[in-house]
Amino acid sequence: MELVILFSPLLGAILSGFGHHLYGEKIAIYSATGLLFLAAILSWIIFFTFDGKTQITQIFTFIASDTFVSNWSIRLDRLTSVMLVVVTTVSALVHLYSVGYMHGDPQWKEHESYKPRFFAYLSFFSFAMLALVTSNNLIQLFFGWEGVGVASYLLIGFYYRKPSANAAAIKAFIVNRVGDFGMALGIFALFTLTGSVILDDIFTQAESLSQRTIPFLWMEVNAAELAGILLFVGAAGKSAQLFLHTWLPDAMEGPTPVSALIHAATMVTAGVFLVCRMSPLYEFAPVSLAVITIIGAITAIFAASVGLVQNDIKRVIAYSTCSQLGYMFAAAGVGVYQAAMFHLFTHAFFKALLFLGAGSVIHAMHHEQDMRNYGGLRSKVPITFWTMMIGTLAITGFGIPLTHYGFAGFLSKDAIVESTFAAASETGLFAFILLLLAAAMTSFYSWRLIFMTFFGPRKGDADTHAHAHESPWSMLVPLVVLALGSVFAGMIWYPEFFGYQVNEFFGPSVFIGSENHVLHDAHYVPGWVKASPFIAMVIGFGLSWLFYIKSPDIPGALARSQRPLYLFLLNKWYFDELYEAALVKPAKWLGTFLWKKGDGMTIDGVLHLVAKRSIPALTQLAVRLQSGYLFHYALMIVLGMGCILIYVALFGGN
Amino acid sequence: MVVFSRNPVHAVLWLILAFLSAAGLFVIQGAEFIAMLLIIVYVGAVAVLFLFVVMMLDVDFATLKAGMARYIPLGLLIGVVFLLILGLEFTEWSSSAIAPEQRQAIQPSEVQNTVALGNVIYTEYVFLFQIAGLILLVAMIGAIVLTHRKREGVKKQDIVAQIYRDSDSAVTLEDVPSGKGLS
Amino acid sequence: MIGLEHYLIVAAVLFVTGVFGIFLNRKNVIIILISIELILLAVNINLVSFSVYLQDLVGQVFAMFVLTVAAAEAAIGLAILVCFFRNRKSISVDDVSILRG
Amino acid sequence: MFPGDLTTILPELVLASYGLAALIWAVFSKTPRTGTALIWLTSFFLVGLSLWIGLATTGTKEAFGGAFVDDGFSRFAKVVIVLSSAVVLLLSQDYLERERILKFEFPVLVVFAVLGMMIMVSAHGLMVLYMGIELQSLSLYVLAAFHRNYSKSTEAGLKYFVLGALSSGLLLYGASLTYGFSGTTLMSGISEAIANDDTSVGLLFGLAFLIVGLAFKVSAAPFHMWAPDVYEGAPTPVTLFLATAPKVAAMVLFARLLREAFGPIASDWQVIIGGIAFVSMFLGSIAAIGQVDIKRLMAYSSIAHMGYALMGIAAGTEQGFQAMLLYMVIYTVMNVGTFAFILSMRKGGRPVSDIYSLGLYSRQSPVKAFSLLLLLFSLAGIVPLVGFFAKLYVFLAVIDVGMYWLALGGAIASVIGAYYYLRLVYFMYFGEAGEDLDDTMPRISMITLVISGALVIVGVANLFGIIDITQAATGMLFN
Repeated sequence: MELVILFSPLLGAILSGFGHHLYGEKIAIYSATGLLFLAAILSWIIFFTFDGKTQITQIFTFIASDTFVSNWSIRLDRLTSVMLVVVTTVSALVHLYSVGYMHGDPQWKEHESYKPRFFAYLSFFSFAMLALVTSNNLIQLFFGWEGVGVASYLLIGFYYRKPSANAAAIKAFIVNRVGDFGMALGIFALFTLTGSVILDDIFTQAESLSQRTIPFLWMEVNAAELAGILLFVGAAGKSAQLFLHTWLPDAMEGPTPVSALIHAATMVTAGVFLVCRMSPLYEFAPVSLAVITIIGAITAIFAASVGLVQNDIKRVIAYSTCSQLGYMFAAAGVGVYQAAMFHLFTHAFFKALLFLGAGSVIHAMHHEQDMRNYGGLRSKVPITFWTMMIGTLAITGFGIPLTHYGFAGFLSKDAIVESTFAAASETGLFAFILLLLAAAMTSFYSWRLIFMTFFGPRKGDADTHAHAHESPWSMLVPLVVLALGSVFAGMIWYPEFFGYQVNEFFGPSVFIGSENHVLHDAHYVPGWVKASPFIAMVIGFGLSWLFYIKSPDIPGALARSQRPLYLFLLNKWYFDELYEAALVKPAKWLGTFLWKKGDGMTIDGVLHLVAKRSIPALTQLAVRLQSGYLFHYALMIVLGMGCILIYVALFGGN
Repeated sequence: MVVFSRNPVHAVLWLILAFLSAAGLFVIQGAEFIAMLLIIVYVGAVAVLFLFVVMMLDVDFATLKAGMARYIPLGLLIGVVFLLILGLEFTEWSSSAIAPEQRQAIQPSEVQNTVALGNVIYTEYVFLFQIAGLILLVAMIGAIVLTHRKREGVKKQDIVAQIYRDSDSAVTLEDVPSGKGLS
Repeated sequence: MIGLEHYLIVAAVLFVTGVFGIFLNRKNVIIILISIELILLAVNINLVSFSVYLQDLVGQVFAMFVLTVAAAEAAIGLAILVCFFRNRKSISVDDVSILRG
Repeated sequence: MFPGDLTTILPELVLASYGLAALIWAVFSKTPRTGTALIWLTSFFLVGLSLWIGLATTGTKEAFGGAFVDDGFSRFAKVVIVLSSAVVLLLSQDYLERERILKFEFPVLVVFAVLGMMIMVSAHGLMVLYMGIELQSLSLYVLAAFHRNYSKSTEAGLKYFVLGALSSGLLLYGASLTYGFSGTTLMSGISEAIANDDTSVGLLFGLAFLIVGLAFKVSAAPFHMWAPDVYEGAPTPVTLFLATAPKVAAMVLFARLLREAFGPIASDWQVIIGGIAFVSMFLGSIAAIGQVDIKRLMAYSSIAHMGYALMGIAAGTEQGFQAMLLYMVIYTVMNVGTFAFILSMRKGGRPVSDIYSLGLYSRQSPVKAFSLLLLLFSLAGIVPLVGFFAKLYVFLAVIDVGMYWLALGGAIASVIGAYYYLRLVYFMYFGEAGEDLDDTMPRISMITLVISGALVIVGVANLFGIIDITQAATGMLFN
């Protein structure tokens, strides 16, 4: 059954990508979609019937040299089964949605065939993602990891006639490569330390690793910490955490279904999945966990604050994604991997719903994406409106405080907030405060989106509004299905993911250290803590209502009176601009560098510096050296030889 | 002098002198065969080849004025460093203690140098000898490929064509109509 | 008495001179070819000296092959040079610089 | 005389005889298309020869007093060299004919170069090593200048010759010092002499000179300067030839010399080789970014790749050498495939090689563009193509011996290097549409391109099954 799930998307990709010449576009598209639905149904069956024991299915041997064995195999445990459901369900619905959405895309001319290609990419992406989540060793995981990277490159750059889409695709790819580099180093480190890349082998040695130190760069570091941090760099790249987040908002240049699939529900959660998967390692690496918590919390608040002022409907949701991922990392960081997985699970429903809903709005408005040109769309697209409402209620965490009745996000987000409080450590408290603030902001920008889009007077081009229309059924069905999930997913599975059944449910797939009681403590936090996210949500809602319904001139006035702050947020904390300034005025380089360092942005700065300044300069130098003159070449040889001679004369001969 | 001469002809002559001196050194050391070879091959063939090409290329030497002075300091610096390194080494050469045991072809005392060399070349080192032959062949092919040109319009004797020439193809009979001639 | 080291130093000087000829010379490719011959000569002196020092013929055999190859190399080098001259009408080293970057 | 010795060198003898016979036949034949016929004949002969070498013999045999050795390591390299040369010959035919430089000397020179390489990989003494290198190099000098009426080609030949001769001189000087130290030219003897007593500075100098000479042959930085110019100037088939078989031969020779002759002082050369590898990887990756000529770009690319392969040697372990062999095989496959495409780049009948002419090639010919994309991704080392595994193995090897700085540098360089391959892909898929390339790709190139494109992805399954073979091959060297 797992095999069918894993390979049916691949089959779909092949059928759609290569076969459409043979039997036409329609069949190609429907076969890909049908195969994914098959995978989704089977995944749900596995999810319900899974007995909690880890099963490993061998497929074939990849590489086997004496020291290094790597099989392609499927590891099926609870984490995998959850991810299978998330990936295949969202992917299947996105496929269905794309049938309607991609129809008559204005980027292409009448006769051009682009749909099969799109579906092939989508299916290929799903396959890579499934390979990632089912992997039993780090090499296969890395394969899936790179596979989703390639697929997302193709999908983001799908509108390849748009230069901005190309730039975004390349940016995503490069930034991800940086993360992957860390990831690869992490895998190497684990392989060197444990002599294996198979997960179980690593897990059994995890404890002993925490007692070893290895030299890294110029210092001695704890082995488990090193591996943990390096892997987290990879996770942060893929999950768009701070410093490596810059690609995610730009990636919205891709078609909207892509955003829903990749940037909401699947690829970006791979990082969270990795951290949960490696929980036996992280449990022995407290510093890494602290780093994860801090980065996660900062990302949550950073992205939420930027989301407050964005005007592009998709960018709002993109920053929201970034922020929600920060929540998940924060939860994993305090050692409650279950809560992270819970939020991952519910988030998949409502974030995909929001993206697809936004896509539906964009579709209705003839590819207008600026919310300032929306308004009053409630009556034009009623189904979209209601489903979006549900999604918003879910993401803002609407429910009845102190009970377990509420929308999906209510349960999972509260679980995270409570866990951070229960962690009772400095980092936990830090995360708790930031996450509460972020919850208020989440509520604010989510409602802002709803109010600006569906309420108030119609703004922008009147003609566009006149032609606005509800989307076809193939786009609405996924919305409705996801809306159901957004309402009920939290309530139905609360006991399993976070409640009294949590330990039986996850079984051995998540490892909890013997001193880690956070999960237990989280259920006994004071009442005000449990209620606080709800209160934050209400405050955010109230402000939003005040700003955008009651007296719509407040935002403008506020933006004028608090102009620096407004611009700061609008320009995403000036990430790009500061950097540009550093380029234009190299004299200010040092100052900016220090400033960035103060702000903890050194990584980003250095990266850009390397990519944009020093490499071209070095290239110039190398090209200049290649002067074309024989004597320069000979001189080079002689100089090189001189260096070696001096070396052997001084240090040679032991 | 070899290197610094402006006129390549002079440079070649200096080269010949260097080779002759080296040959002298070889004779002093008792390696007569190599010495003779050096004189015959280098002075007799290679140097002449160089001279020949120098003459043939007919370069306008006036344009080849040296522009070396600028680089001499740098060159000297490197040269001194190199010589120091090498000199440091060679003021006292030390061979491995087991070097004498490892010799593959011990110089026999009873026969002459040339005879001894001939003995090993055609026995132990025949493989290398054959490769050397191939290298020379490649050099020959290379030189021909690169420089040989078939000149158009040069009259050559083509023996096969002459032999196979027969009366049918050589002589054609034409009826010449009166008053018109052959065009 | 002339010892091994003296021969080696002569060879080293010749060798360095030859290397010099290649990169100090800016004007004439023929000089470069001649410099290469000098380097090979230095090698030969080395080999023969060692051969005599060790009372072993291998060095002389080696020297002989080096000599052969040097002759072949000279022939090829000059052939390439002639070709180059036909195309470019010059043998100045400065002109051997179309290919660069 | 030495009947046993002669059977050991039988493949070389057969090839030499074939070369001579072919030469005589071609000189006296009257048919106008001698060159074409000879190319086909020669490549079939080479394919047969490689099969024979690969299948017929096993075990280790020495000949000529230990100066020549026929073992698994050399046989593996020979099969790769001979086979790739055969493919190169087949690919060349169309290009040479169009450029009107298809003379019968071309295949003959290739045959002699291949012979030189076979001798190189079997060399077990400094003299054989030198003669092999020279036989190969002299043929290659001539081939580089083969387009003799084209000034770039002759300039390439001249540069290659001058610098090559210089490096041979350095190599020889090193050989003479080594001989002076150990009293023998046999690798086994040298290592015995080293193991027997303390190393002298003279021997270390000899080692340094030998390394420089060989580093030149594999075009590792900073002895690489000839490569870009020669690659660009030489006729494209020759560039392809230069980029594949001689690299394999020199690399294998390098490994054998360092291991078998200088094994006892491994700690000395490991650092030097590691340094050279480091510089090569970075220089190759960085300088390639500035290139607009695809042949030049491939030159820098090969410099970088030699850096990675040298990493395997720098590790100095069996695993490292195995990784190096594997790397060279994968490198050869990828390069042959890529050049099969470059060979057929033409506009209006003239060969072109600037990368802008690739603009939107994917529209014109999706299958070929996709194959090329796979090859380029593989060259960049992107998962899950075989190029990634090649790198993975060398990285593992150096990590295993604790040279973390080298692995780290390699990883960084590969990230930088990915950029210019991606740029090529960018031009193919999103670039400015210009004048289309001529659609005259000969079938043989097309097949080679598509097959090698498929290989880099299919090969992932178990890397063509060559891991075991390379392991067996290097095992022989280490016992």
